[in-house]
This record gives sequence, C-alpha cells and structure tokens, in this order.
Amino acid sequence: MSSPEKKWKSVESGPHTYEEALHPVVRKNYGKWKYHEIPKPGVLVHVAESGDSIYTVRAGTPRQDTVDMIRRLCDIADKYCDGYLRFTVRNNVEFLTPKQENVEPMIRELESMGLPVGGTGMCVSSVSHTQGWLHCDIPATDASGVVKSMMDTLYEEFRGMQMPNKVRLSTSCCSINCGGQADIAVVVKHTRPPRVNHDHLAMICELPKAVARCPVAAIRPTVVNGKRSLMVDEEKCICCGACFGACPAMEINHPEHSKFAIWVGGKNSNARSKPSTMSIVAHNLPNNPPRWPEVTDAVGKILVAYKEGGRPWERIGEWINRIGWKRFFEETGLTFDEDMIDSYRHARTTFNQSAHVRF
Amino acid sequence: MSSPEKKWKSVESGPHTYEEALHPVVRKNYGKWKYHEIPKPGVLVHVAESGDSIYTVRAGTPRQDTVDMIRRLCDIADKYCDGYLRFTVRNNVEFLTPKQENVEPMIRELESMGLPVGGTGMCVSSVSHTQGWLHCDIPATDASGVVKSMMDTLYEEFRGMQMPNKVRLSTSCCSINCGGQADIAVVVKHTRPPRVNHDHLAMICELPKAVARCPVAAIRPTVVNGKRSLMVDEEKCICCGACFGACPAMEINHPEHSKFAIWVGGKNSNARSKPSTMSIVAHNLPNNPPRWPEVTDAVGKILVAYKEGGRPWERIGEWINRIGWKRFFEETGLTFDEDMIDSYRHARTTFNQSAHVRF
Amino acid sequence: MDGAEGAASQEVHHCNECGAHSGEKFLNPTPMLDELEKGPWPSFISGFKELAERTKKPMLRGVMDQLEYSYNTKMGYWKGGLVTVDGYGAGIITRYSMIKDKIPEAAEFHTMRIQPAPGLHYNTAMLRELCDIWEKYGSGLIALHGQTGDIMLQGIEQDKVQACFDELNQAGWDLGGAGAGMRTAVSCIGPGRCENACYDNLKLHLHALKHFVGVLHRPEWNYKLKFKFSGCPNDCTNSIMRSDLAVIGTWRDAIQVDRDEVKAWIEKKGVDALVNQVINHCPTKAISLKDGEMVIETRDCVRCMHCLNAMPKALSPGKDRGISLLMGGKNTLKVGVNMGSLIIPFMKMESEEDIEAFIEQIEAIIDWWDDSGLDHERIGETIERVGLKQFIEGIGLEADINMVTRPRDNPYFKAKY
Amino acid sequence: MDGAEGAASQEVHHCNECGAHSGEKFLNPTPMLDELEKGPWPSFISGFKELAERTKKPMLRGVMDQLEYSYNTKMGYWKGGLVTVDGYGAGIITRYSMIKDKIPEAAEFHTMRIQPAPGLHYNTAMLRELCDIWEKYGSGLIALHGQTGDIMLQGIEQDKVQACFDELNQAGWDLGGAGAGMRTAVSCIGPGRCENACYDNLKLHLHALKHFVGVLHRPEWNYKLKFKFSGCPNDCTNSIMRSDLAVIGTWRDAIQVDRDEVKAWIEKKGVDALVNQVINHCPTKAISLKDGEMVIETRDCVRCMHCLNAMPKALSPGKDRGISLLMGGKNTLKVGVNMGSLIIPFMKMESEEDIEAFIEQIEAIIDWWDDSGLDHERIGETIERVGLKQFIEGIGLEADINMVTRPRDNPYFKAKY
Ligand code: SRM
Ligand code: SRM
Ligand code: SRM
Ligand code: SRM
Ligand code: SF4
Ligand code: SF4
Ligand code: SF4
Ligand code: SF4
Ligand code: SF4
Ligand code: SF4
Ligand code: SF4
Ligand code: SF4
Repeated sequence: MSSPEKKWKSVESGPHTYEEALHPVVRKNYGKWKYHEIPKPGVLVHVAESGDSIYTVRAGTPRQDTVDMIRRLCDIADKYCDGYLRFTVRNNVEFLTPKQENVEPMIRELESMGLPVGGTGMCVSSVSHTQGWLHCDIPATDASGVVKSMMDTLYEEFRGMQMPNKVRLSTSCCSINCGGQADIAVVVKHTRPPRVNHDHLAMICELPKAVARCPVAAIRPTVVNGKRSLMVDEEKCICCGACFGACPAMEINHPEHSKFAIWVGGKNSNARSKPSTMSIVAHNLPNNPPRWPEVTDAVGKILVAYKEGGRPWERIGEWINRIGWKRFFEETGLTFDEDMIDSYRHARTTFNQSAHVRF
Repeated sequence: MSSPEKKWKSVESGPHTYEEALHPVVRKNYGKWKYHEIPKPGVLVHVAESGDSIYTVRAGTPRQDTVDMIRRLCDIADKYCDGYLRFTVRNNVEFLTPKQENVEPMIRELESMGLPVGGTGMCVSSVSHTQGWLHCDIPATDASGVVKSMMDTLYEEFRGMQMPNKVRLSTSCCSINCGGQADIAVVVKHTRPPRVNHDHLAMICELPKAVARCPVAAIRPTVVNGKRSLMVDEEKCICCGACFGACPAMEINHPEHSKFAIWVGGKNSNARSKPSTMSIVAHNLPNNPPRWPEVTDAVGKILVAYKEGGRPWERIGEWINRIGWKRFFEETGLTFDEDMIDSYRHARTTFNQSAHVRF
Repeated sequence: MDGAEGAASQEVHHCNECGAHSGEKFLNPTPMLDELEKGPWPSFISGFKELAERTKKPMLRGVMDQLEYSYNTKMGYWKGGLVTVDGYGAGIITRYSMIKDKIPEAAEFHTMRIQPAPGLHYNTAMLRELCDIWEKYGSGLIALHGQTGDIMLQGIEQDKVQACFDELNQAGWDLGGAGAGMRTAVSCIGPGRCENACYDNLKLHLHALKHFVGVLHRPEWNYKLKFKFSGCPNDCTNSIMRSDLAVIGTWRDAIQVDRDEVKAWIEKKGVDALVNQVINHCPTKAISLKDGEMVIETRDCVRCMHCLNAMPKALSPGKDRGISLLMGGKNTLKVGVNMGSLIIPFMKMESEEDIEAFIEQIEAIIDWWDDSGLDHERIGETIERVGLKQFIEGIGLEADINMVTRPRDNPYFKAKY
Repeated sequence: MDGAEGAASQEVHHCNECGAHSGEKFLNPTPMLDELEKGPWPSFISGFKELAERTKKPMLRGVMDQLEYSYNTKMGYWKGGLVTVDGYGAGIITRYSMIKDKIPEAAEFHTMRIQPAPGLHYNTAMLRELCDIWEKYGSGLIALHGQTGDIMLQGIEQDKVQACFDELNQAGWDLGGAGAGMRTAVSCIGPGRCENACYDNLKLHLHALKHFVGVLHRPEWNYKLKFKFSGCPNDCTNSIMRSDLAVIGTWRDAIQVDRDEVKAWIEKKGVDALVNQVINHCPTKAISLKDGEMVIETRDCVRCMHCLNAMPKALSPGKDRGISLLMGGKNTLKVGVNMGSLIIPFMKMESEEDIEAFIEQIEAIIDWWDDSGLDHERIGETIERVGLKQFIEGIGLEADINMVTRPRDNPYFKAKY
C-alpha cells in the first residue's frame, strides 16, 4: 500500500482540536453558562455568568450533503457569525452569534435556501438515519429516501414547538439499527430466513465466522455440489440478518420479504424515567420506494395521537406508560398482534405478571 | 398394596364440601357482603347487604398443631360460634359469630389459652413456613423453630396494627422455598456445592435424572472405584440444591455451609404496584438452633426501619422503591455486597441502565 | 454428610425400652427443643410434649428425639419412600428415619395429605371426627394447613395407612395431591365473608378439583400443577406466586361508587388523606381530584384493588364480574421464582356453562403441556421455553395486549411471509 | 438475491461514454429519485444533482444510476473490500459495485471517515479547506455527520485515497474508526454553550481519543468500542444507548437553587404547573410542595435532570461535579438492544490527574475485555455473559448498589465459604 513518492508522514492526531473552532464569546464564557431560553422555534439564547449572551439559530439539513451545500453554510456563518458554526448530533446545523440583530436576517436567508429553521424544544427534530442503498453493503432499503419522505410530512412539526415534549425519530435500513432507539423508529424487518447462495459462498465465506455469528445456532455446515457450504434451519432462524453481515452469501435481503417495522417509546435521556428501549407497534409494512407512503402514514398516526393526548414533558414512551398500551393501539389505530409478544432472551420479563388488566 | 379384608371402596371425592361448614349467617349472606371494618386488632366485622353482621376473631396458632389443640379450638367454636370456625391461608384460626357480645369473652379465653389474638390489618401476621427437620427429606434447618423464635420477638406486632401496611413473613428450610415470596423471608442458602456420596449414589440414584435436574449443567457422569457415579463441576455449580431433590447422594446440606439469607420486598397482591419478587439483603447468617438470634436480629432491624419510615399503605418493597436501595441498606444497617448482584438468567434486566444515581 | 458429626455438640440419651411409667416423664430430655418453649408465641414444642405425655405414643418420643438430634447436629435425617393407599398413586408423603438404629421409635413418620373444604371452613363435628380418627391411627400431630392447602396429618406407620384412610374417606375426606399431578388447591374465604369476591371461588374450586381428582390421585404429568382461587386481585391466596393456574376474580365495568360514603370518608379523614392514601397510590393515575372529590376514569383503571381497599364502604367492584386466569406461578427451583402471568384477561363465571367452559379451557391447556413439556418442567417453564405466542396459539387463544407489559423490544421473530 | 430482477420495474438507461456536453443534462434520467425532490424538506437528491451537474464527475452519475436502480429493484448493490492508508488498518469504508458491468461509473465508491472536533464545532476556514481537498480527490458528497460522529467523505477511488488523506492530514484532520478497535467519539456541545455541563467533555474527549488513537487506526480487539461524552444526564449524545463507554456528567451535592428565580417561575406559571410539570414528574418523589414553594430532599434525588430542565433559570447542578461511567450500550445485533449500565457512580474530572486516572481505569477495563471477551462480542455482551460481579472484580471495583436496580431475586450464587 505504501507509495514511493510519499512525502508527508501521517500525524496520528485523532480528533480535530476544537479551541479554534469556538466563537470568541464561547471561548470567553466556556463552562460558565447560566441558563438558556428558547425565544422562538429554531432559536436559543444562552446567557453566561458574565452577562454575555449567545444566540443560536438551528436549521435542518439533508445530512447527505455536498461541498456546495457546506460552502453555502459557510457563507452564512461568515456573514452573520464571525465564521463559526457547528452541527448537532441530529445533523442540524447551528449558527452561533452574540448579535441578536443577526438572528432574523439569518433565519430569512436560511429559509430562502430551503433549509427549515427549527428543531428546538418540544418539536420533531431531524431524523437520525443511516446509509441504505446509497452506500451500505447490507441494506434492504434507502434510509435517506424514507427520511426525506417522512420529514416532508412533518415539516411544520420541525419548525414549530407544539409537541408535549421532544420527538426523536430514527430510520434504519437493516435490523442492526445504526440509527438507534428513538421515540419513533422506522426500521427494516426481515421476514424470511436467508437463502444461501452456495456458489458465492464457496468462494468468499469464512464458514466458522458465519456459523458463530448466528445468535440461535441456526446455521450448520453442509456440503452442496461437492463443496463445503452452509444451511439454515428455518425453524430456528429469527431473521436477524447477523449472518449476512458476516457473509454476503447468506442472502437475507429481498424486495418483497424485507419489510418495515415501526417502533415507539425509545428514550435515551435520563430525565424523569430511566432510558428505555422501544417497542414494536407495526410490522409487515411494504418497502415501497420512492415515497414509502405506508410508513409515513403509520408515523403520522402515532404523532397525531401523541400530540393530542400527551401531557407536558411526557415523551412518547412516558405517555404510553400512563395511558397503557391498550389505549395506545386504540388511539393510533394500529393493531397489536401475537408476533409483538416478546420471544427473545428476556421475554419472561415482559409478561404481565400481575392481574392488572385494562378493558 | 390391596388388602383382602378391605370393605370400604374409596370415594374419590376430592375436597371436602363446604356448605355444611359455613355458619348459617354466612350461608344466608353468601356473596352479598357490603363492607368490613376492623374495630380492633384481631377483630373484623363484615356487614352484609341484608344488614346482617358477622364478627371474626382471629388468633395465631403454632401451625404444627395437635389433636389436643384442635379440640380446644373446637370447644371455643362450640361455645361462642355455633360450632363453626375456619383457618386463614396463614395458619391463623378464625371464629365467626353474628353475636358481638361474644367477641370480648372469646378474646379473653383465646389469650388465656396462649393464643394471641391479632393478625389483622396493618400488622405482622403469622409466618408461612415449611417442614424442616421435622418432616422433610431435604431441609437444612427447622422452619418451625425459626418461626417460633422470630414470632416471640414480634408478638406485639401481631397483636397490634402499627405497621404502614400488612407485613407477611415466610421461612423456608431449603432454597426451593415452599414458604414463598414475602415482605420478609428467611430462607436457607447453601454456600457450598454438593459433595457426592459415591457409595450411596451407586445404590440409589437414577443418574440421568440428577444430571438433567441441574439448571447449569454442572453435573457430569464419571466412574469412581469402578462404579458409575457423578461429579460436580464446582466452578459452574450455583449451589441451588436441585440435584439433591433428585438424588439424596448429592449431599448439599451441611451444618456450617448451609446458611441463612434474608430477603425483602416480596409482594403478591396486585394492590397498587404489581406483584414483585423479593431481593436478597443479607446472607451468610449462621444456622444457629435453637433460637437463631442472628436471623431474628436482622429481621428486627428491617422492621424497625420500615415501621419508622414507611408511609400508609406502602408495603416493604414499595417503601424501598420510594426511598431507594441505598437508603434501605443505610437505615437497616445491612450491607450490600457483590454477591447480591444478580448473575442468573435475567441478570441484565437488573442492571441500572441509567445515570440515575444516589449519593 | 461430612461435618454433621463434628458439629454435634451432644449426643441424645435414648431410652428405647422404657414405656410409660406413671409419675415419670414419658419423654427423653430435649434441652435444645425446650428453648422453644420460652417466649410468648404459642410453642409447637409444648404442644408436641403435651400430646406425647398424654398419649404416650412412642413415635412421638422418637420424633422429639430425632428433632433434638437434628438441632444438635444441624442436619436432617428423613428419607423418602413410596406408600400409598389402594388405587391411589399419591397423597402420602413417606418418611423413613436415616438413624433408626439410634432412634428406632421414629423409624416411620409418614404424612397423609387431606383436602379440606374450599375456603378452609369447618364445623366442629367434622373437625372432631377427623381428630378422633387421626388419634386412633396416627401420631395426633396435625398441621393446619400445609402451604399448598392440605390438612397434613403427620406421623403414621405404613401398616395403618389404609385403615386410617378408609375411615377418613367414609367421613367425607379424601387425600390431597403429591407428585407429578394435579395438586390440592386453596381458596380465599371469598363470598363466604368478603365483599370483594367477584366470583364464587369456593364453588369453582370444588368443581375443578372434583373434575381433576383422578390425576390428583394418580399423577401422570410432567410435573405438579397447582390451582389457587382468589376472589379478587388482592389475591389473598398468593395465587400469582404459588400456582400454575391462578384464578382471580375481577370485573370489566366501572367501580361502583357510593357518593355519600365517599363524602363521609373525606369528611372523616380529610382531603390530604384522600390525596396521599388513595389518589397518589393509584398505579395508573386513574383517579383525579375534582372539586374536593374523587373521579375515576374507568378505562385507566387496572383493577388493582387499592382504592377499594382504602375505602371499603364507599367503593366496590363493578357489576360485570368474572375471572382472570394467570399461569405459570412457581417458586425458586431451577429457573428462579416465576410469577404467574395473565393469559385469559376475562371469563364470566356465573352459570354451570361458564364453569364447564372454564374446565374445557384448562383441559386444553393441560393437553398442550402434556405434549410440549419436559420432565420436571412446570407449565410456566414450558411457556417460557416454548414461547408465550406458541403457547397461546397452541391452546387457541387470541393475542391480547393485557398479556404483556409491552410489545417486544427486539425484531427477532419470524412473521408469516 | 432471487426476486430482485422480477421486481425491477424498469431498466435504467446508461450512457457510459457520454461526457459533459454543454446545454445537455449530464445526468441520466432518475424518475424514481426525482420523486424525492418534491416536498418542503431539503432534498439530498437535489443536492446530489446540483453537485453532479456542476462538477460533471462520472462517479456521481454512476452513483445516481445505481441508486435509481436500487429504487427500482429494491435491492442494494455494494460489496465491501479493504482499502487503507499507509500505516493504518481502518478508517476507509470500502465499496465496490456489484453491478459495475451495468453501471461502471460507480465501480468504486469508498468512504473516508474523518474525526471532527469534539462538540462538532467548526470555523469556516477549516470547513472550506476540507471541502476543497475533498472536491479535488473525491466525489464532493459529505455526510455531516455519521451516527458515530464522523465526517463522512463519501465517494473516492482507491488510487486517490492516500493523496487525499495526506492532504487532509496536513490540514489537521485524521481518520476515524472502523473495525474491531476504538471508534470515533461524540460529545455534546457541553461547556461550549450549555449551562448543564458538569465536566469539560470536549477536553476529555480530545484526551481520551488521542490516547487511544493507535488502536483506533489499527484495530486489534474483539470488536468495536465506542466512547460518547455527555455533559449531563440529559445525555444529548444518546451515549447510554449507543456507546460501550458512556461518560456522563453528574454531581454529588445538592441542586443549586436560586430562590428568587423559583418564585418568579411560580408567579409566572402558577402552582399547578409547579405540581403537574415539576413535582409530579420527579421519578423519586424527591420534591415536595411546602408553603407554595418547592423543597428538594437531596438524598432522594437521582440526578435525572428533569426539574433543572423545567426551571433552567432557577435550578442548576450542584457544585461537587464529576462524571458517571456507564458501560455496555449497543444497538440490536444478536442480543437485542442493550442500554449501558452504571459502573462507576462518580469520578472527579477536573485536573489532569483526574483525566489520567480515568484513562488508566479505561485501560484496565479494556485489558479485562481483551482477556475475557469473545470474537465479535461487544463489552456489554461480555459483561452480561461473564457476570457483572466478575467484571467489577476483574477491574478492581467495589460493588455499589447504584450499579443495579435491585439486589438479586434468586439464591443462585456461590459465596465464599
Ligand atoms: C444541540 C444538542 C446537543 C449537541 O451537542 O448537538 C442538544 C442541545 C440541548 N439539549 Fe438535548 N441536545 C441535543 C440532542 C439531544 C438528544 C440526542 C438526540 O436527539 O439524538 C437527547 C436524548 C433524546 C432521547 O432521550 O432520546 C437530548 C435530550 C435532552 C433533554 C431531555 C429531554 C427529555 O425530557 O427526555 C433536554 C432537556 C430539555 O429539553 O429541556 C435537553 C436539553 C438541551 C438543551 C436545552 C441544553 C441547554 O441548556 O443548552 C439544548 C437545547 C435543546 C433544544 O434544542 O431544545 N436535551 N438532547 C442536540 C440537538 C439535537 C437536535 O439537533 O435536535
Ligand atoms: C383471611 C384471609 C383470606 C383467607 O381466606 O384466609 C384474608 C382476608 C382479608 N384480606 Fe387478605 N387475607 C388473607 C391473606 C392475604 C394474603 C396472602 C398471605 O397473607 O399469605 C395477601 C397477599 C399478601 C401479599 O401481597 O404478599 C393478602 C392481601 C390483602 C390485601 C392487599 C394488601 C396490600 O396492600 O398489598 C388486602 C387489602 C387490605 O389490606 O385492605 C386484603 C384484604 C383482606 C380483607 C380485608 C378482605 C375483606 O374485605 O374481608 C380480609 C381481612 C384482612 C385482614 O385480616 O386485615 N388482603 N391477604 C387471609 C388472612 C391471612 C392471615 O391470617 O394473616
Ligand atoms: C409440606 C409443604 C411445606 C409445608 O410445610 O407446608 C411442602 C413440602 C415439600 N415440598 Fe413444597 N411443600 C409445600 C408447599 C409448597 C409450595 C407452596 C404452595 O403450594 O402454595 C411451593 C411453592 C409454589 C410452587 O409450587 O412452586 C412448593 C415448592 C416446592 C418445590 C419447587 C417447585 C418448583 O418448581 O419451583 C419442590 C421441589 C419439587 O417438586 O421437586 C417442593 C418439594 C417439596 C417436598 C416434597 C420435598 C421433596 O422433594 O421431597 C417437601 C415435602 C416435605 C414433607 O416432608 O412433607 N416444593 N411447595 C407444603 C405442602 C403442604 C400441602 O400439601 O399443603
Ligand atoms: C455509517 C453509519 C450509519 C450512518 O449513516 O451514519 C453506519 C454504517 C454501518 N454500520 Fe453501523 N453505522 C454507523 C453508526 C452506528 C451506530 C450509532 C453510533 O455509533 O452511535 C450503531 C449503534 C450503536 C452500537 O454501536 O451498537 C451502529 C451499529 C452497527 C452494528 C451493530 C453493533 C452491535 O453490536 O449491535 C453493526 C454490525 C457490525 O459491527 O458487525 C454495524 C455495521 C455497520 C456497517 C459497517 C455495515 C457492515 O457491516 O458493513 C455499515 C457501513 C455502512 C457504510 O457503507 O458506510 N453498525 N452503527 C454510522 C457510522 C458513521 C460514523 O462513523 O460516524
Ligand atoms: S442500519 Fe444496517 S443497512 Fe443501514 S447502515 Fe447500518 S448496517 Fe448498513
Ligand atoms: S438470519 Fe440470524 S437467525 Fe437466521 S440464520 Fe442468519 S444469523 Fe441465524
Ligand atoms: S423448603 Fe425445602 S426443605 Fe423445606 S419443606 Fe420445602 S422442600 Fe422441604
Ligand atoms: S447444587 Fe444445583 S447447580 Fe450445583 S450441581 Fe446440584 S443441581 Fe447443579
Ligand atoms: S382475595 Fe379478595 S375476595 Fe378473597 S378474601 Fe382476599 S380480598 Fe376477599
Ligand atoms: S382499583 Fe386500582 S387502578 Fe383502579 S382506580 Fe382504584 S387504585 Fe386505580
Ligand atoms: S448532555 Fe447535558 S450538558 Fe450536554 S448539551 Fe445536553 S443538556 Fe447540555
Ligand atoms: S433532578 Fe430529577 S430526581 Fe433530582 S430532584 Fe430534580 S426531578 Fe427529582
């Protein structure tokens, strides 16, 4: 790999340093902030002990950006923010300035560029999502496309602050779920065990690796056409797709049998209740590019019910815990079915071990 | 087994019928009760829709009774209750009478017989317990003796109603815990893997049964002195004693190594919180007949703290859930140790998967 | 059994030959056990001694000696065996002494498990007759009751078992369960005295246990199966924790509220008590305070019983009553304690047909378990191993969200495709 | 891959030879993708098109064609490979097209993961330089940011990777993680703007990631290991769910209360709001209402942040600040999602020594995992398999009740004897 004409010896510096990336007012008040307010959607003001204030304007981005887009963001930062900007962990861009008078012009300019200003407080923020067909080697769908379709319908929820509490969404293109636990998550769900591509497998697969990867020991060595190969015990297989990550010949993706599931109630903050994992509330939704209307529709139903019924500060999972799952299904029009009963490793802990019952 | 002189052909009747065992006032108002009150400890009055009342006087018994004791109870029932009595699921005897004027004389007579009147409402009721050395074939201690020792110290708690809510105790002579989950439970805890009695085993054991009984596959067939026998992988063994139930040659009981553990927070009712299993809060207490002072002492500490700190209707587990385990250990003077961290099948669900922390 | 001998602090004096000499104590000294005669709580040792001194039954002396020996050595000395009565395969817990060379009087000490009436109700005639028969054949020791609900007649020799049973059986008593079959059941007092009873649990108990009496007497399943019948979710029989089949009364409609009694309660105890002792304890925030009074939102109520317990005069269960069936309760062995879980949210339990439908349902459940269970595997363990979904499919039930606390948090299932 | 062909509703037209003819569209028709230009949310497709039409990079046209083909066939067509830079073993996600015979322009489409500054802060000079280098060597597509926190420069051919990296590296950028080693970390904005930050997470992030830079570039563990640094328990980096090592700011003493601001809040929002939106949401009932004001019982507070969030002017974290370390977070693969759990309740994080002590602790943890873990087993899986007790013993920590929600409910352990 080493090239003879190489002149530069790599510096293993790790993360880029941050000091020069901080606005001078931030540097001055570093670690000495007193409180914040949200004067309007998309705008935060943080007040320091020194009395200084810094204004933040937050805008949505497509996340799958281009150098053109980034340069435009830099133009804004140069014009209004002394050349500083940052991104949030949810792919929103933030412009920080001590100058209150820059806020409104900046908002106008961002919106005219097509970037919605919002994503603060009790809103639906941008979707944390993944690679999909654009880049990943194991996806069953395209995350960016699902996200774009979904956010088109939730545009005003991003730009407003009308929800009971923050709503975090995520979308993932396989069950691994690089997108993460969220208030509402849209995740590919395989429904059919992998078909083994024996020819392909003979060429590429480290057999023991694929066998070891299966969490339920459903993969066994076999011989096909005189070549060592693998077979899947379809009774045992739980369609997790782990083997496909280890060996591309374990073909689990399928245009019809790779579906979508909708999950709710994931919460990662420690505020009030402990962090909680999400629960499945719909599955068998078709993988329907380019606009995935069935997915968008299900997400919409959940948000309508939550917006209507949630009390201030209740995250989606907390709202459901109060009203109960029975009412959640009633009010969203989704259907509980037997596949939603846990059957995995700690399934017993999800059984209703009480006479508490709702009619 | 059949004997020639047998004249009676068994009637497989199952449970004894109950109608003739019900007091006429009970029969009349069967299923038509309106409400109850507890006028004083040990006394209940139930009022029927008809306006009838029935008084109940409840008293503790040793549970390991004799015909002499039972006949004395019958004498009381004949004298005050028209010949009717019953027992509670916690081994207390109950005398039911429609005559209020019988209540006080009955109490006096019971107490003078040495039977404490109480066990109602927010009290410590009798201990549900087990056979121990008196009758069982696998016990490491004597349940009745532990119970007697404990109740001597809790006598006034049985006769009063001074607790935040009901306190249910249980005691068991092996980890199987026939005594059950309770607010406070005293249960034998083996600390050492079974020693295999190879001579004995060769004679009596169905080997595959004992092997199959082990929940962690710690038992393996082996050969000792030319005879088929079993061996225990002590690394794996979790000292559960299950094998001993299947084969008496798997000697797990030991006068020193079979200890006591104290458990708290078991709750079986559905009132307020769901039923909950109990948690270990002390172990390695010696098996110390005839009075087991270390056990009695630990139980006492828990009850003192609960009586002091519990709010009305909070069961012990609910009290702890409110104040937190950290404070529970502080206030009872017991010590949390690493063995109390769950390591069994659903251990992960007990990890603190949050940043919620108490200092 | 190493260690036991070393730990023995003293040897018991045995007087195998001596009978009952007048004036002299019948029992051998039991200094350890005597410690259990101290203190205010009624002493089982005093009871045993009284019985032994009166009846002079050698078995009682032997049992006291062996117990004293156990207190000294901190080890038990009973081993099992197999004693039954004609045509039955269970119901007698057989005990032979492992130290009968030392203490021959307690060589045999079997227990007869007897099924009491549902609700543990007695009249004195029944009970006296029981005592008389028992004193005639057995030791005279009785435990009222065993944790599973049996009358335990403790201490009989093998050769007296059949005669004793015949006489008991003629008096209306039958043996209880043991081994891998149906077990004796327990019911709370239910409609016999309690205003919370939502169904006639005594009646259902009697019917169900009569129905399954064959397999109770002749066990043939994978493992034991226990019923418990509680009239309401207070679950005074601990059925959720202690029984494979927990039958718990409940209701579907609104809690019945007596407005005047609510007012009277608040007047007496105050609004603070209403808030702190009732409203704040409702697990689902179904109760709110409105104009100094309480309002219950029925669809938020989970029938926990708390508010009814706190205000027994003012609140009572709704009128549309029936049962919930929970399954899989058991204590600690092997898999750790398993609380029963809700399988059938609601069944009516009023008519004979309701009872029949219930028993048919239970038969279907047992059939499934018979097919799917392993040896020494309680039904709750089978359900956990095989899967709740597979179980409800197996017995033909619809999935109901009440069965679980939440939908699954992992995608690891194979849906129909 | 059966089904894919059948599902293809149309074949894409390919124009492999055509370059950039003025006036003519550079891109092939992508009717499916064009649907994603509709609607108000900013469209990544419009961005891609704009870039492609301006730069006329064939790779971009190929990628659009392949994506359109995926939208039609509902299948993905990338496969992995191994591309690195001199001396590194990770950091480039290699992608070769499986249909390069159909669409040769996208034969290679590798991603370079670049570590941004902690807190995702930039100045425009840095960012413009980055864009310029990237446009020179790569496609010009950038994702800001990947879920793990990397700048993802998407679309470069193998033969340009080294040169591109060298230039980036000279400008102060370094590759991020991939494979079985340390991964790129994320920090919330922390002391850079947030009043809740309880430690300098940007500084710790920088130190820790520099310390582990070797194994980030040359992975050699069982599996990946991710750090995330959140300034407080609001956990704005989702560290508990998404990282093996979640470093979360907290405090030990009492919440700081500005009485005047509390009064102002209540005056503005009312006592009802205080009760319903603050007091009733405290998970441990640590807050009570007293004389129309709030009182916090410090020893009942679990540092959940809620009351501080609700009253940011009035309440702030205590003064005795530091971090909690949670471990084992990961998403769904194989064992189902595992939230990180509390391992070290508190460490000070102020001085250089504190940072060193922290890094030593992490080294000890990694050593244990290196010894105890299996291949492709995240550290949380190892802890679950081996046991939390064994883990804390292994790294020399004391058991702390904060590590668990409750003591065990089964007796199945072997204590020292
Ligand atoms: C900018 C950002 C951190 C960063 O360095 O990038 C951030 C910034 C703030 N968060 Fe956050 N949070 C950010 C992601 C998160 C995340 C992670 C995520 O979104 O993936 C969480 C956990 C979400 C979860 O639980 O699943 C998160 C949970 C919170 C909470 C707790 C909310 C709750 O009640 O559960 C607060 C408290 C609050 O809202 O007052 C909070 C509060 C805040 C405050 C108010 C803190 C402060 O005083 O400055 C900041 C402005 C919030 C706002 O936008 O309303 N932040 N915050 C992230 C913005 C994401 C975005 O663009 O939408
Ligand atoms: C007599 C008995 C049923 C029987 O058929 O034998 C019984 C009878 C009553 N129970 Fe019970 N319970 C009886 C065992 C139980 C048990 C099981 C046990 O003790 O092993 C429980 C579950 C315990 C647990 O959760 O571990 C039990 C949980 C309750 C509760 C719920 C308590 C709670 O708040 O968790 C109530 C409600 C109450 O106390 O008002 C209750 C209420 C009652 C009431 C008030 C019902 C009524 O209106 O008549 C009865 C008088 C209670 C009293 O003594 O204060 N009963 N009750 C049992 C008496 C046991 C004893 O002698 O001490
Ligand atoms: C006598 C009794 C204790 C008492 O003093 O009350 C008892 C005694 C024994 N139990 Fe039990 N259990 C007794 C109620 C219970 C209960 C409580 C209940 O039924 O409500 C439980 C917990 C609930 C449950 O069923 O899990 C209980 C859970 C066990 C277990 C563990 C079962 C499990 O799957 O976890 C065993 C072990 C076994 O079956 O192999 C067991 C086994 C035994 C054996 C048969 C031990 C043996 O394998 O030889 C004991 C015989 C003692 C003897 O010499 O009489 N006993 N046993 C109770 C039965 C009396 C009766 O018939 O009324
Ligand atoms: C690019 C990215 C998604 C995105 O669009 O943002 C991503 C993409 C991939 N992830 Fe991921 N993961 C990405 C963040 C995550 C996260 C989120 C996080 O780090 O905060 C998770 C969940 C948290 C966690 O670590 O569990 C995540 C959990 C996984 C897993 C499952 C790990 C597990 O133990 O559960 C795998 C499978 C594996 O490692 O074998 C995986 C594997 C992959 C692979 C390498 C698939 C593969 O085996 O070839 C994907 C490469 C896609 C590509 O072509 O670039 N990715 N992955 C994220 C990394 C960007 C970056 O460096 O910034
Ligand atoms: S979720 Fe799956 S398919 Fe999507 S980027 Fe992550 S690993 Fe790839
Ligand atoms: S999909 Fe999952 S369960 Fe099925 S064979 Fe592959 S690894 Fe095993
Ligand atoms: S708890 Fe154990 S020793 Fe005691 S009676 Fe039950 S099975 Fe026997
Ligand atoms: S005591 Fe339990 S774990 Fe140990 S060998 Fe016996 S059955 Fe197995
Ligand atoms: S379970 Fe219910 S019905 Fe039965 S005695 Fe207890 S409170 Fe009454
Ligand atoms: S019964 Fe329980 S759940 Fe229902 S309203 Fe009363 S307290 Fe609430
Ligand atoms: S985690 Fe805490 S410190 Fe960091 S940004 Fe969020 S609220 Fe602020
Ligand atoms: S931080 Fe959370 S736990 Fe602490 S007092 Fe505030 S709301 Fe309660």
